[in-house]
Amino acid sequence: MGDIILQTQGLTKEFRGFVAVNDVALSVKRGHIHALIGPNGAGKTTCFNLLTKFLAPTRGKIHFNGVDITGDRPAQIARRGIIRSFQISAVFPHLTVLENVRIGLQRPTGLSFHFWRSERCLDQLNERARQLLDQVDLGEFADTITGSLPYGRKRALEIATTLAMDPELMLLDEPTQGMGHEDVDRVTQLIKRVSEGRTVLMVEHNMSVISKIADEITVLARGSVLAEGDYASVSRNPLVMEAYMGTTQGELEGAHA
Amino acid sequence: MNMPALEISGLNAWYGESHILHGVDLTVNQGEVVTLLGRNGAGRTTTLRSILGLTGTRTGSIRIHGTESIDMPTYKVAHLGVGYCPEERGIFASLSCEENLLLPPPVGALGGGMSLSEIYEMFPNLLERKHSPGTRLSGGEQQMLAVGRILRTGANLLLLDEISEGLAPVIVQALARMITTLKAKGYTIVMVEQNFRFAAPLADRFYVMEHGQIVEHFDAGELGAKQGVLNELLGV
Amino acid sequence: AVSDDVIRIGYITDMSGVYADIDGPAGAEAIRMAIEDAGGNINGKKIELLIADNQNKSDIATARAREWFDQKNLDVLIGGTNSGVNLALATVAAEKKKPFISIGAGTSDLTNKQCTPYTVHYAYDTVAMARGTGAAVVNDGGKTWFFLTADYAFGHALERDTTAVIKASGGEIKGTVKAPLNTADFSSFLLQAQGSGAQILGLANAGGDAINSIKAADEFGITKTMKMAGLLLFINDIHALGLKATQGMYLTDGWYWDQSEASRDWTKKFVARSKHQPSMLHAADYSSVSFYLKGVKETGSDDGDTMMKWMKSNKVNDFFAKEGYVRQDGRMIHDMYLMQVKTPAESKAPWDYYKVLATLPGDQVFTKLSESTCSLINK
Amino acid sequence: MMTIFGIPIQAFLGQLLLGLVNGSFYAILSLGLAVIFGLLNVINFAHGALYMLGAFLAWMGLSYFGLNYWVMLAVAPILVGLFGILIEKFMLKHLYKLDHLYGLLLTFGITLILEGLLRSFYGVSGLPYATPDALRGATNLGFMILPNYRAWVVVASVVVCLFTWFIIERTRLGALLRAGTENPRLVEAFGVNVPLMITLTYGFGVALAGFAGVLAAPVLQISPLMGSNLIIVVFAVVVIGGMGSILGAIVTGLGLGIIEGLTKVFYPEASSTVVFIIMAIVLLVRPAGLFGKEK
Amino acid sequence: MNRKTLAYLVFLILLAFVPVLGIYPIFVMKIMCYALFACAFNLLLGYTGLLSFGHAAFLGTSAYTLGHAIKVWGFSPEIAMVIAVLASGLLGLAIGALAIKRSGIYFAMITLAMSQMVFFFFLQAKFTGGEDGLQGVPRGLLFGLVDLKNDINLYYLVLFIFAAAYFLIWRVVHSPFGQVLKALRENEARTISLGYDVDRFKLLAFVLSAMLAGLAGATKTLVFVSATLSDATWQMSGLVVLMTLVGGMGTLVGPVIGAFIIVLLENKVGDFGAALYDWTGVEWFSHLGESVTIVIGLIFVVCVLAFRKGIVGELNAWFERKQMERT
Ligand SMILES: Nc1ncnc2c1ncn2[C@@H]1O[C@H](COP(=O)(O)OP(=O)(O)OP(=O)(O)O)[C@@H](O)[C@H]1O
Ligand SMILES: Nc1ncnc2c1ncn2[C@@H]1O[C@H](COP(=O)(O)OP(=O)(O)OP(=O)(O)O)[C@@H](O)[C@H]1O
Ligand SMILES: [Mg+2]
Ligand SMILES: [Mg+2]
Repeated sequence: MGDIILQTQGLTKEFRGFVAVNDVALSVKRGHIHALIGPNGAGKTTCFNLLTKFLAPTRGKIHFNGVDITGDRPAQIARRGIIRSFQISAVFPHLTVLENVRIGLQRPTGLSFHFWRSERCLDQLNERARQLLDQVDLGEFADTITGSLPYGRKRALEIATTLAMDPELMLLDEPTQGMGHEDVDRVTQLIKRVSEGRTVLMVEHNMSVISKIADEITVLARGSVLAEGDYASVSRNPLVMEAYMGTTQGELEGAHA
Repeated sequence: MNMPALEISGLNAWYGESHILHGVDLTVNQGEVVTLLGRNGAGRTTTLRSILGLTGTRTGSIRIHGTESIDMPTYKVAHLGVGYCPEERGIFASLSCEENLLLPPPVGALGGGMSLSEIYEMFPNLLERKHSPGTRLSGGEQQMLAVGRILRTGANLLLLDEISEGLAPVIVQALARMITTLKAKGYTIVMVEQNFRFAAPLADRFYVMEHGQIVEHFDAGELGAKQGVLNELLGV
Repeated sequence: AVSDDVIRIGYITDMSGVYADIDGPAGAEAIRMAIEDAGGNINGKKIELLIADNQNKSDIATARAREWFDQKNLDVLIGGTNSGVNLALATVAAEKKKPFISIGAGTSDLTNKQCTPYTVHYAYDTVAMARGTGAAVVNDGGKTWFFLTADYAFGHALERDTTAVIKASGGEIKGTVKAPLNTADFSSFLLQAQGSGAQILGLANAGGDAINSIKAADEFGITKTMKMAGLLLFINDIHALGLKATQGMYLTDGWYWDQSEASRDWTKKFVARSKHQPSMLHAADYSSVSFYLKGVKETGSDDGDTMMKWMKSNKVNDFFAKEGYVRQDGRMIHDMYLMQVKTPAESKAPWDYYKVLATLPGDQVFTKLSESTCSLINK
Repeated sequence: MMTIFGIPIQAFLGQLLLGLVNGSFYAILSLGLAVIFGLLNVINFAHGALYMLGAFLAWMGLSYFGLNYWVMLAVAPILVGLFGILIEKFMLKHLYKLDHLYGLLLTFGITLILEGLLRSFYGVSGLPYATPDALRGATNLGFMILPNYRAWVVVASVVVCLFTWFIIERTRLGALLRAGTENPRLVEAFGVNVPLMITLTYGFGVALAGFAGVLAAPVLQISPLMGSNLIIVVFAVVVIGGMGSILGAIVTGLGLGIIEGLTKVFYPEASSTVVFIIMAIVLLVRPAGLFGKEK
Repeated sequence: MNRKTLAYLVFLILLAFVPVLGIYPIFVMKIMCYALFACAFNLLLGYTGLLSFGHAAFLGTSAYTLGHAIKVWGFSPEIAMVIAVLASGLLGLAIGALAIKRSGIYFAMITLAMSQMVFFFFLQAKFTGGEDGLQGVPRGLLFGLVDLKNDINLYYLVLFIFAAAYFLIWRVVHSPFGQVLKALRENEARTISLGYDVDRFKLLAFVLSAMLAGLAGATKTLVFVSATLSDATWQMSGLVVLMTLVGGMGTLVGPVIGAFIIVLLENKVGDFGAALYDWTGVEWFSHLGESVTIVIGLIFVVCVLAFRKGIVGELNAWFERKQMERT
């Protein structure tokens, strides 16, 4: 059991009778990069929202390191070491890039309620912050206002901020979405790099990314799990091809014959 | 009547900051059935949505029956005779099945459109569930509902996003028949499809998308020839 | 001597708020009238009038007053409506040692707990209103009372004072209900009043509350079984409600435009220029300023102490007050009148609203010196 | 004679009924707010002022044009509605992209202007409005004498509320509205002129306020301040009910009217605060409000 | 940055010379009180993104508390001051705890309702004197030495309080706590996902704001030696929103300028009207003095529609544009 870091049983979410996530049993192995794929509207983001308690599950349980965290509040989940990124970029646009990361670093310091202290007392964190920024090659942007960064960079910054929490489990929602080729490759490499010593659960549409870095894949469709396994097995699973890649070799021929 | 029903050129579209479509060009002639193929996230849904101005900012040109619509408010676009069946189906939870069916006002460019009874005839399941709340319907029924309700409006340019998805083979066949009839009636249809087997026999022409651009384009006839490319673009 | 050769009169009242109708802009008009009738100047010393809206906020009023005293060296301050504001102004005037003539304030604190050597409380106060009505009505046979009281200091004071005289004159209190300020619908309270079986419904409230309760009383036919006694009503309220709803009602007033020939003449002139029917306050505005200017003329000085001395040792005799005099504690003593509202039939002309039932001698309706808690009184 | 909590049952029933009367006003007003909020996501602070405007229009109609109560009962809401449409078209419209709070602030400003204007023209002691002849007098219900007009108020408002409920829950127009609240973009994609729909909805919502105003005219003194005192209570009602269902707004409105009425009997001093106290309690046990939908 | 501090110093020195310059001190004190009130409010709206529509409750609470503490309990001004601020802080804790359960518009409505409740309490409570208000509050001796009856002494006390509070607010904004508030305002969901218990931060911000508003109320009572209901009305709550809006929310100086303008308007709108009347000859203007609410309402509408950044905000934007052009 020790090597299963996150496990869900019968996880279900209904919106006014509409079932977005349906009886999902997910189990993520420690140290893996676990990909969650599926068509638009399959329930991937909703899953993330359930895991991080941004939405309350209608039914089902969530275990993290064997502990039942179904009842926790979002902030608690985060403090347990489950940190997420968002599908639509989530940075603090009016803060500088450095400050963005520092917000992440600041929490454990316990300074956060000190309204009488000067923010200079946070400078001690700058060094670590810069390290993180270098990890995602944002070093030279440290002092620019985040809002003015190109989109790809923002996604990278988001990852850096997430790393600042030194999470045990990272949840990334479409980290490469809306990026050009070169950005995609950079971020892919980045994820690979930062996944050392952590577990990553990511939503991704871009198959090339997944095939490169995913150890384990879960396919969602219409809210329920369709298939699980490594890339090879999943991509060969006819069900998946049916629902996701759309078709299979054989039928392609059949179609025009 | 030789003017194309839909003519898109140099279309760019964004969701907030993410730039999804990078210069899409495609043309659909009157009475044609055209299929958009492509991997997940390629940008096909976004293409359909941006025709109706449902994305964020968009630039380029979209001519519907010759009318430039890039600057039109969404509801005007619909009245150029466009019917849209969204990927997520967009069934309204607070409306009963029949209310959902009757919701879209007629945009009758081609006049008429199907009658309620014709539609129930085509999808008998809906008749049984007509009083239950829209989202209480099964995925398949919701899909039928989503298609059915735009057939009523008399729109003659239909944008169908993965209508075959999650439907039982019988229904899928029904849909296939429906599309053939519609085609015969002179409807113009743009389909986004994952289910190649469903799309292949119906479509006159195919477009393939990748990373928000059209990367391939061929007629039904060339299907065999293009197979290799398709495997490489869509396949595994 | 007249300071900087100008006699400056400051007038601070509610120009736009809830009390604007009973005093407000028309009050300013009344004062201008007084100044003109005094000839615009006294022995060649110009008379100047400064006006400000207190917006019913003490801070705005006091700030303005201080500014006037400190920078425009104001000689006398006239306080319009709003008790709170007037109490605040009284302290300022006292600090600056200048006369403060309060017209529109109801609170009797001005001449009791919070009296100052420089305050003159000119027109009326809640005690007089309460006692006048209370005593007179009991004598008129209204022995059993039920109070509808506005649930704050002012309402409590009215109730307390009235209750005292009612008991004294042998009446009894059947009950009382405290209604919060700005209650929209009084019907529920009125049913309770009706249930009590008292003869008289005492309205210990003012303004909108009084108006809405009277309206509801009429609607629920309370007036069939009980008579109403308004403890602080102005003629403008009666006008707003119309005679149908108010007929037969008792109330006390310090002045009525139709009470004498002189009053009628003055009213004619006043209405002509202000396009506004005068209330007791407008008359008092005019009367008080005239009184003050008379003093300046006689003493030839607008010095604060001189004028206070003069005002406390001379009598007011005009259309507003007969033989009125300012007491040690600053209370201007003059007769008040018990009115009954006419029926629509009895009312001949517009604003012909009151029957004067009785004249209430000033030395009886106002707080007696013996009862006064004012520190200035050497008992 | 039988008694409840020490007061005779007759009186008790009477008080219940009176509570219901006030409840009817709460119901119409909170209903209007709910309808507007549903589609515009704007809390319409001006609702109280427009209610007041309705009452004033009734009075003006009578005194300037000799239009009687019944005419104005129809005309005033329409005028108020039109006024609302202007507000939406020329002001609110430009705020949808922004934080909803701006809608609140704008309507707050409009409230001040409306109150200020009417105040500078008509003063504040208020204007009387005679009960229409048809509804003069009172009926003896055995346990109380109920003025016919009060009875009419309850009937009228319940009818209007149910009518509104019917429109929204049972007609095609209502279907469009509900769909619009769920997913405006898609409804627009079907060729429905949603912006227009929004404008009209706002117009209708405030027309309800205007209607309530006319209803109130004979009961209360018509004064520029009659709205602002009421609206804050109605806000509390809305928080208690939660912006969930149309029916929710109606039920909460009536219910709180009754509760307030009873407070006037058992502890009058608190009758002005009881609603706020209930609000506090509800927030503690059910933050989303009694009928609130969002998580 | 350095130029800023310099500007502040100059401004401070100017203020210090006000009594000497013969500018009317009471008026300046009033402005400082409201400016402080607005700054306190802005800490919430501008830096936490919470619109409280009931801040008058805190102004009123401390105003009455201070009055009562001095007049009835006979405390010295400084002690009374502390008591008053704590009182409004406690009220802030109570109201805040309720209000932060909902966000956005609901938050505004709840704070409004709660403050209305507080208003009714003050209206009915014995010690406030109902509509008469608490009058003739003695200013007393500060620390038993400085006689505050002397306007000049009082002036410097108020100036000190104002400066100190302003500094505190600046400090809060530029503190680790302030950083979290900024983050919270810009992207609440993200802040939560980083493990911050945002409700606790909101609450602390609310209480701080309440206490500072309280400080303003207490000071105001010292200046005007009276506390009245108008301090606790919803109109007052609206006024402080306007001050912040006009000056520019989310800027430190904005509220100060806003307060200055609004107070000036409140006191002098009549004179403005008269002037406009002389200038334009439009009859209506001469009655402007009697319709302050209309003017305030108009400003509200204009600000919301056309002028959302407020004066300071617009200026900043203008400077930035200039910067752009230069580079
Ligand atoms: N708050 C909500 N209320 C109602 N329905 C919702 C809500 N959030 C999501 N849904 C529905 O749940 C389904 C799953 O949504 P979700 O965002 O999880 O899809 P997804 O797999 O993330 O798709 P994408 O790849 O486009 O992000 C969709 O049909 C969506 O419409
Ligand atoms: N609301 C949204 N906000 C931001 N990005 C979005 C949104 N909806 C879709 N996207 C992104 O836009 C890209 C294209 O999405 P789109 O839905 O067009 O893909 P698709 O071609 O329809 O594939 P499929 O529908 O099979 O997932 C994807 O990366 C998707 O994540
Ligand atoms: Mg998603
Ligand atoms: Mg799609």
